[in-house]
Amino acid sequence: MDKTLPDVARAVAGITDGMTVMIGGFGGAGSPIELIHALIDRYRATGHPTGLTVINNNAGNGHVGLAALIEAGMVAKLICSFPRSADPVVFTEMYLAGKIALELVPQGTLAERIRAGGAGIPAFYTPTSFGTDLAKGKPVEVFEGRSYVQERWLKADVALVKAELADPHGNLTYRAAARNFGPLMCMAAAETIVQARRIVPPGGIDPEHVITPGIFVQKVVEVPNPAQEEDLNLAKATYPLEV
Amino acid sequence: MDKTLPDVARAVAGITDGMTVMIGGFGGAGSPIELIHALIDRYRATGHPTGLTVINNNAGNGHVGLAALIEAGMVAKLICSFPRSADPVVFTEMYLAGKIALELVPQGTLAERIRAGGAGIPAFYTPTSFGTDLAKGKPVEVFEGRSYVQERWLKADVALVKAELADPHGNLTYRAAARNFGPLMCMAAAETIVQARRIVPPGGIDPEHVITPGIFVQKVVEVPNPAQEEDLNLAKATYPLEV
Amino acid sequence: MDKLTNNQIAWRAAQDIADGAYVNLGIGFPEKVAQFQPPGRQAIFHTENGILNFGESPAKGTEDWDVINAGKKAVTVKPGTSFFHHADSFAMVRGGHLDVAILGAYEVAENGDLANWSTGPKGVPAVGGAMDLVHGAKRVAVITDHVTKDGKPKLLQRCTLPLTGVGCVTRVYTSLAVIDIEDGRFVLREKLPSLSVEELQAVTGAELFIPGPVADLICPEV
Amino acid sequence: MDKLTNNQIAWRAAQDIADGAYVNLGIGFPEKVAQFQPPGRQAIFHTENGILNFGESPAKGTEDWDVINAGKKAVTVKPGTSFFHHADSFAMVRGGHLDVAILGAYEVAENGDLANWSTGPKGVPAVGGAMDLVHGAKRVAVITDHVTKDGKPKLLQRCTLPLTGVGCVTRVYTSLAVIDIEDGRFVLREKLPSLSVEELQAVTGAELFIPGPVADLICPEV
Repeated sequence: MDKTLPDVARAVAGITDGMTVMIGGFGGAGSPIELIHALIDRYRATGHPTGLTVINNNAGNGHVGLAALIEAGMVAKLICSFPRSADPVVFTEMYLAGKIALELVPQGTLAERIRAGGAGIPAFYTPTSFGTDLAKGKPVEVFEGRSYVQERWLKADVALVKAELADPHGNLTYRAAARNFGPLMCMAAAETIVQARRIVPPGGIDPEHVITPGIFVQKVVEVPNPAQEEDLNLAKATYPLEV
Repeated sequence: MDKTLPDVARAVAGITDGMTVMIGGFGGAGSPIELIHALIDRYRATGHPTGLTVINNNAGNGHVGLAALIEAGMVAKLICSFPRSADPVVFTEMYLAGKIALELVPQGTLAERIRAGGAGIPAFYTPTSFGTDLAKGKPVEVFEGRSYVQERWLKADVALVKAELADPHGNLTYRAAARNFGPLMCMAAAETIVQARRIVPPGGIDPEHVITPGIFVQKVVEVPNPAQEEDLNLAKATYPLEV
Repeated sequence: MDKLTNNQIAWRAAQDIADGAYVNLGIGFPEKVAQFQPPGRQAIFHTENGILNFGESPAKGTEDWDVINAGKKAVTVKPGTSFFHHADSFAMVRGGHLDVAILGAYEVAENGDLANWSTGPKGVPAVGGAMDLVHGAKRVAVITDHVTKDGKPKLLQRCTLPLTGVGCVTRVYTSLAVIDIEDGRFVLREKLPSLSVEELQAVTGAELFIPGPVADLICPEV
Repeated sequence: MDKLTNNQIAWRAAQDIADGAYVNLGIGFPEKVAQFQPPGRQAIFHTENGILNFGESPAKGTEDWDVINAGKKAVTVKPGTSFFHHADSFAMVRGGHLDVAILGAYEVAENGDLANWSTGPKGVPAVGGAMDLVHGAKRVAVITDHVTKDGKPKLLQRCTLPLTGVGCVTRVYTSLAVIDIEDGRFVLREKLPSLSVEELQAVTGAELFIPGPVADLICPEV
């Protein structure tokens, strides 16, 4: 059982045009920058993948990571809760120009829909968004005197997730609030690709401390010094990075 | 913020007749024996609480813990997935004599209904039990060509849970597969009462290793050397324990 | 017209938070409430991106960008902090485990409706966790200027902007008053002493009911 | 009539488990399958009470009763083991993350229906995780004696006992044969060499189809 791969380029090599890709992170925390950049590299070299549907909480910040993926023209549709950031110019301009579609989902519903996708729950009811524009067209049902909106699961072809530790089985830990959507997206994608700061041998993670059990992970690549989106943006970096 | 109490008697003092009580554990692993026995002590002293609805995966084993609670006549109804054990005589006799009601729920549905209760999800759809006797009377809906059964959330007035470490905020860890239903039941009860092997100061549990955040816990009591149901049964113990 | 500063509105809202309460503060202005916890009371703050019981902002230059709040600002870890994923975080929200959520508002209506996520079809819409919070927390309060920048009422009979939630707000802390929402009506509880009820009514878009005494809304300089 | 032992049936089922497969074994007889993993292949065993990648039974007297399988038997921890709660565990099951579930059966029908949890209204019913497993795992196989203790077929046109799941079983390993379920029919793949097709058909409650070659079912003494 060895799910490790030698580099990020090989990790993302199977992502093809039109796929739905979940990308972990809340703002910069947990954003798998190196996996995203590897995907951009491939697009610049081959013209693929393109026409992606991306699921992330946000829409990128500045000109690195998810924002750079969008800026490269690879994303046809974004499913997110909050497409604003300190510097949201990339998404904003493309959205207002009609070059990218947006499905806006309340954050808790987004999280629960992804979990539902991973847990085999095709639909569930939530009070969230009842009576609002975001519930339009969705079935409503009353339980115990209160109205709830029916929401559907979200699944993906691929998830790109940033972890702290990984072992060859794909067992993962995360770092602080970089955990956010990672454990959910690992569950909901047909293929979960993880960049971990460190790969340890089996047994290197205490079974009590595993956050994502390996069954939810297909590929693991070590990225020892991952970039943090906030640091790149403070340095006004754009991708491809100037060197 | 100090949720600790000095002893198990005080911890269970607020449980009254007719309440719904979730009890953690899968067989003996995670069974909060001392909290259950404290409840039996109160019943023997005062005649209360009685007429309880208990939610547990099983129906007790031998004549200690949950089995002793049932044997004392305190439980009117049991909601569980598997009321069999090495020595299920207590439940079996009372059930066949019509002295206790049973709602049988598939194990994964039981877990998900409890999580739903804790997560504010009044209903969800699952493929589990479709076309079987356990789906009778439940709404069925087709999603993406497959049939699913609608299941409702489960909530409780009180949860009794066994943890490994706790801090005064109610942050918890568990021990191995004794975790099982504990984290879910903590979420789904109006009042969660925890017996922990050790209470540590705030900060004594690494924030990365907290399994149940304190927001889900109301009362914590230290039980330094908790009994294990299997050991009691190997010793053919009955409760009240001979001393 | 006298009015409270944003700090004073936040201070007033903080006075209603009980010791040991679990609290979520909306991003931006509501975050200020955390600074004004009364002495001897300790609220536990939740941020929907997966931290419970976080601490104050770190000194500039010492930020850990994996320890942030929902507004993506750096916060700190304290004894008793826990980390968790987004589904668990919104289980806390949706499951009714938070005692209070304090949010900003574009508009609040006398029926408790709140509009705080969209100013209409122009621009990029963004909702974040607001729609979850308004139907999740046991008590949903709003802090806001009493009127818009151009002087129009923000407290209305019905919201005109897209709703965040239906009938969810129970108390509004404004720059002029503290108003409860009960049975579909604005009930005046406190107002600036320098302000008459008539003056307050003139800048409020729905009728103010006064079933009991109206206390003076007096806040320290903070 | 020759027949395989339970160990041999378990051995045969184990041969179809790929290296790296995630596998759940039902309590009781199916647990034996774990003993017969072919050399060079390593399956990862899941137990629904919250352990992934558990190891063999510990020596008697060294049991840790917090490290048990779904049958409440003590197991062990290995490098790469993880613990998780029941909702996560059944997310693995229901979410289609298990490659194989191998279960026992009272009856299996040619339409893939399985009955393995209730022998009728008498006694105490118990279902456990079986109903989740049959609709969750990518492949659901059954291991069973070909006939009941009093010689009646367990493979039937339609189940007579309460169902565990509808149309869920795709392969049955019996004491006499290996039979796939395809398009609502029993398809014979392997049979004991000492047994004629007619003899096998005589103890099977529905028609056996033979669209291709039938291999000899030969198992070592295990």
